[in-house]
Amino acid sequence: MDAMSLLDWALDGVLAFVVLWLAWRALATPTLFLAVVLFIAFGVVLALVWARLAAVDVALAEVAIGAGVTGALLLAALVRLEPTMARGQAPAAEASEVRHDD
Amino acid sequence: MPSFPGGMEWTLASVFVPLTGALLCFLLPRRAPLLGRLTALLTVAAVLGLLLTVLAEGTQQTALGGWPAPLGILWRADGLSVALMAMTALVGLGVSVYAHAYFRDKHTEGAFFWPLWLMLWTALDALFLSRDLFNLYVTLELVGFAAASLTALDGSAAALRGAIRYLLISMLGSLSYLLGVALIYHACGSVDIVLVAERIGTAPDLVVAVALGTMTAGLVLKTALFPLHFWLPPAHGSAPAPVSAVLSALVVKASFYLLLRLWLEVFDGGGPWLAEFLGVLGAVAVVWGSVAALRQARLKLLMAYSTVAQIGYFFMAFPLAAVGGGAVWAGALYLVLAHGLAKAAMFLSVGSVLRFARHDRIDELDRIVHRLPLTLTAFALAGVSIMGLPPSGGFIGKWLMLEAAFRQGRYGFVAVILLGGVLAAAYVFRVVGHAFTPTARAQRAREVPAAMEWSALLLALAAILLGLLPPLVLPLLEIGQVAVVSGVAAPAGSG
Amino acid sequence: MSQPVFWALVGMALVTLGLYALIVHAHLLRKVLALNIISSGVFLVFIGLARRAPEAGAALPMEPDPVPQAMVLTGIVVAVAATGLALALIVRLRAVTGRTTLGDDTDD
Amino acid sequence: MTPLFDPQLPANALLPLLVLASSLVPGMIIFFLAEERVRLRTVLNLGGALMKLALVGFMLWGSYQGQRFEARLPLLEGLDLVLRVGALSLLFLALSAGLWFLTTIYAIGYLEGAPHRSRFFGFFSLCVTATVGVAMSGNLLTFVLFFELLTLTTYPLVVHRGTEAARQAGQVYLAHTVLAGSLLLAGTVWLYTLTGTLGFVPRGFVAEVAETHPGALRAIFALLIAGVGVKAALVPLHSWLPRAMVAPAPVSALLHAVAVVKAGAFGIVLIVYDVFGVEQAAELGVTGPLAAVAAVTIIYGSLRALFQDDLKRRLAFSTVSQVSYIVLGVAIVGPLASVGGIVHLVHQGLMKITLFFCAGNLAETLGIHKVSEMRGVGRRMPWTMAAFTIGALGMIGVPPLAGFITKWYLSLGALEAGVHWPLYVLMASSLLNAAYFLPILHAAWFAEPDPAPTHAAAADGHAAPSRAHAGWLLLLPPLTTAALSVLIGLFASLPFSPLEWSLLIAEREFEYPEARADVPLRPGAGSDD
Repeated sequence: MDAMSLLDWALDGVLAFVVLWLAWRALATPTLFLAVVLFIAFGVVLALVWARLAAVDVALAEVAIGAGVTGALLLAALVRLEPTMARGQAPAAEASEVRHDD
Repeated sequence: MPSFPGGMEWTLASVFVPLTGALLCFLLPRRAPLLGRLTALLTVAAVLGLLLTVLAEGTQQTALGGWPAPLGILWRADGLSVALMAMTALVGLGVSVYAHAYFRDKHTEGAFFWPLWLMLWTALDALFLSRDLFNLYVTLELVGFAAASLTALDGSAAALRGAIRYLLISMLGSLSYLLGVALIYHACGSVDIVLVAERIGTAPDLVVAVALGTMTAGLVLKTALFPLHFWLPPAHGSAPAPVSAVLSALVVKASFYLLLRLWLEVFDGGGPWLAEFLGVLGAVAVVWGSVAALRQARLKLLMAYSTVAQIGYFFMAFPLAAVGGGAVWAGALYLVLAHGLAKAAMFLSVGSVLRFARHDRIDELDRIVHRLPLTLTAFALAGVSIMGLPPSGGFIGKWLMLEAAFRQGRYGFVAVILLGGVLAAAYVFRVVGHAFTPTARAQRAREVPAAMEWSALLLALAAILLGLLPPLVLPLLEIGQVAVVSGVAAPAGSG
Repeated sequence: MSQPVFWALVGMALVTLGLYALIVHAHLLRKVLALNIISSGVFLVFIGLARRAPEAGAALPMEPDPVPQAMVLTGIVVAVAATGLALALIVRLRAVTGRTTLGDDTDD
Repeated sequence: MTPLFDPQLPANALLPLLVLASSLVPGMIIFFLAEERVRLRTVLNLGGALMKLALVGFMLWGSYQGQRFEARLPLLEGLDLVLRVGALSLLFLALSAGLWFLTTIYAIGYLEGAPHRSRFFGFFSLCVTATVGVAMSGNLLTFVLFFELLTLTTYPLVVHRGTEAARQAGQVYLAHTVLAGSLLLAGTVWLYTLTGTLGFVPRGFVAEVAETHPGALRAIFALLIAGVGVKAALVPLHSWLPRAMVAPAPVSALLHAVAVVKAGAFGIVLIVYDVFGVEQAAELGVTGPLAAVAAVTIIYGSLRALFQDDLKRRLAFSTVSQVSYIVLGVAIVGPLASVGGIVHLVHQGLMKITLFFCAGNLAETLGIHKVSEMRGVGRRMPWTMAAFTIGALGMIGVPPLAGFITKWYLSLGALEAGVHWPLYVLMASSLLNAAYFLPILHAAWFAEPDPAPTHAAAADGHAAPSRAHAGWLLLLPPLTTAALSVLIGLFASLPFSPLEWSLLIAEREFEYPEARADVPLRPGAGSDD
């Protein structure tokens, strides 16, 4: 009983740590592209959490919609928003309000 | 056996008619103006039917799909719901008539306007009818989406900024609310308002307190109570006139309505401390919003800040009602209804002025009084209600709140309520005064369709007429109210 | 600490993280990410807390409650719709103004 | 006299509403009339005014028969909107209905050919509707409603000319009246929370709470008086009135004699008599300060009038001074002083409107706006100046004109109440009145005209050929009001005269107990029931 419970806790702990770390990195990483990729990863790991919490439907939905569709939308938007930095760019460009001419 | 069509049919119609209309307008954009107005008329008829049924028979319940809660959706139309739906219907009818003329030469915008607006109407009616915390979340989000899309309608940079800011804020507010729902479900095992209300007494205090906090914070953010109002003026000030009217008159009311429901029916009057806090914020909002309105150079922004100020009045009811009970809520609701009608009329009038003069700078209104008399009349009449002068809906609301403030010896609130009226008069008459004087150089003017002028005027008249109808409206508001707040102890530091 | 409370706290942590990011980041895409993380946090609170207390202490300690799962499913759909709408507006703003931030001033 | 308003008879609800409608309905129609439909507009205006006069006459007659006139509309729980016709209402109603009729005639002449007349006459009618509403208010709530309505409907008249000066005068007017309105509202709500009723009754309705909440009642009194005192132009709340002189002459007449200032003074009378009850007010110690304010206003207004060269401004300050006679009469607690105050509602209205009509005529026909330009105008416009002279002499208080009656009763009242200072105030004021009116009269009648008359062709009645018609429309009203100021002075003791009516009101307010029945209220006459 205790061992199982300990294993449970370990699993929960690792999952929680990964989820939080991914979320933090997705929000803090300097490049937007990387941020979106991390966010998709966050969605996938979150789906594991749902499965762990016996919410299988939610897990499937999270993979398909939360990570999949949202990720695709974010990437598509990123291409239109920051054509130059869709792939690894100087971090400063994000925060600065350079006026693009188009 | 109730007669056909009875409460259930009217209830369903008041949501599914605008929904169907929205879909049809989406599919047939070229027919949208006609379909839209037709839908508006039918929706008004449905709401009227529901109103009369509720007046005659009391609260109406409708279970969707035949399942009981929590899986099925239970709609309940009581007096409060129906009053807000009726206000929405009146404003909706006016806006629909107005929009037809307004978008006549802007076909692209018009094609987007109709489905979005009818969607918004659907979501509002569904929100007013829902009694299930999670369904309320969904309808709240729908209202937010439709409102944000409408704000962005004219595609200008200002409109897009306003729309994005509003959307982000709206989502944040809804999520905060949803967090509260999660906590309540945990504590009570249900999201049905009636069941939750029964069980919340035995729930852990901490969970309930956190739920109250997050839900109130989210809804307050969406209602734009000072100091969380920063998103409102850009959104309401940059949208097309009919959209501004809808945003100010209806959309902020939806979240306020929800908050009121929660406080009245779930949290049993909330916490005295929180009520006090909201009341003080409301008082600050009244003064700050009015002063900000006075300082605006543009008419639409003036109107938007006026909305910020008026929202303050609604929140001043929270601490007053903790002692004063039902009469205070009645006063606040009266203000909500009157503000809806009056502010819609004002934004529509401002839209006519914009169309006429191509600008809305207050100092250059150039004798609007002779050239757009009906529009200025609408503006001034609606202004009477905003100022709270008799006879108008705004007066009744202020009277009830003033009465409570005096009875409780809260002279600070008395002063704010009165000062708000004086400041409102100052900004309304600043506009009216400039409408009499000519500007240095004559301005080119564009014709304003009669439908635009008259729809605004009729809404303004409705706001005035509301002031003569308390014997009809006040009993309506009480229908279905299980218990008006009474059990809450007086806040400690009153005065 | 029981498992539901643990996950609820993780959810709250996500909410806090997202709220912080929403406020400090100017870039709109980042704000959308932040909101998505907030909503994930809220869902986690919802599902984490919604399960019956684990006094049985078995390998499958709690029976899943279908109601919050259905709600979170709906919530995920709502969130993706919101994300889509927000992104569409942001792309429009970028096309009109060349900016991907809201700027400081409220007026134009 | 027969008892007014037999409570046994059912109340007639239709007439008060008709009185309102007789100006409301024509007003609303006029708004939608095209500018050039002069004839229809005139018919509506005069028809409405005549109709109102007839209705008021009918109610006067009905009241003598014991009929009650009362209309109710439920509003809030325990609070109705009430229109009720009492003795005091009738006095004010008759005054405003009569003067409205004359002012309408005058305005039609004055504004002939001017722009935006439909708007003007529309608001003109609404303004009178609000005034008669004030007159017929059966409770404080109704009073507040019509009082605010009066503010709103006079604003467009003040800014009517659309100039920057007019706009600013309008803002000043509003700043004063709206602020006052909120004080009035505050006092009203506060009073309601204490007493649970707002219905006007002779001798007031605050007696029950007077012992428990004297402080609150004093504050309420101050709020209410400040609220109506702005319109009554009590110093220091008076400064809007001289600035509002930018409005056209008929508006000035309306502001000073028919509607706004009068409604303010009427409000003070109502608050003292029918809300607090004058004796109760005296017990609370609030009549003394009120009397002081009135005295200061009387002297201050007269002093300021002395130094105005602009004729209309001089008249405006004169109004500030004269209206406070009413307040003074009310605040000296005593039946005779009350009679003087109440009767001055009518007297001041008639005399002041005469003066404003004449000032308008001088401005319109000769282009004269200043006192210093009035040398010799008596010869060029003898009729106008004759009317002006009567008005001015009446203001000074020369017997047997109306103003004399007022001052006589005020003086008797002060003596009856055992105070002497009002006599000095009255004397000083009369001297000042003489000082600012007599030079005008002297210049107009006895001075040589200026060598270069501004408009040589202009003279009474047949000014410029195009304005001949308007000339008579402008002349008739001041002559009528001047004649009336003479007649009501001469025949003050006849039944139905304003004085007799005021005696009736004062009797009901003070309600002498049997023991004091020997004290005759009418000087030189016993009680004649």
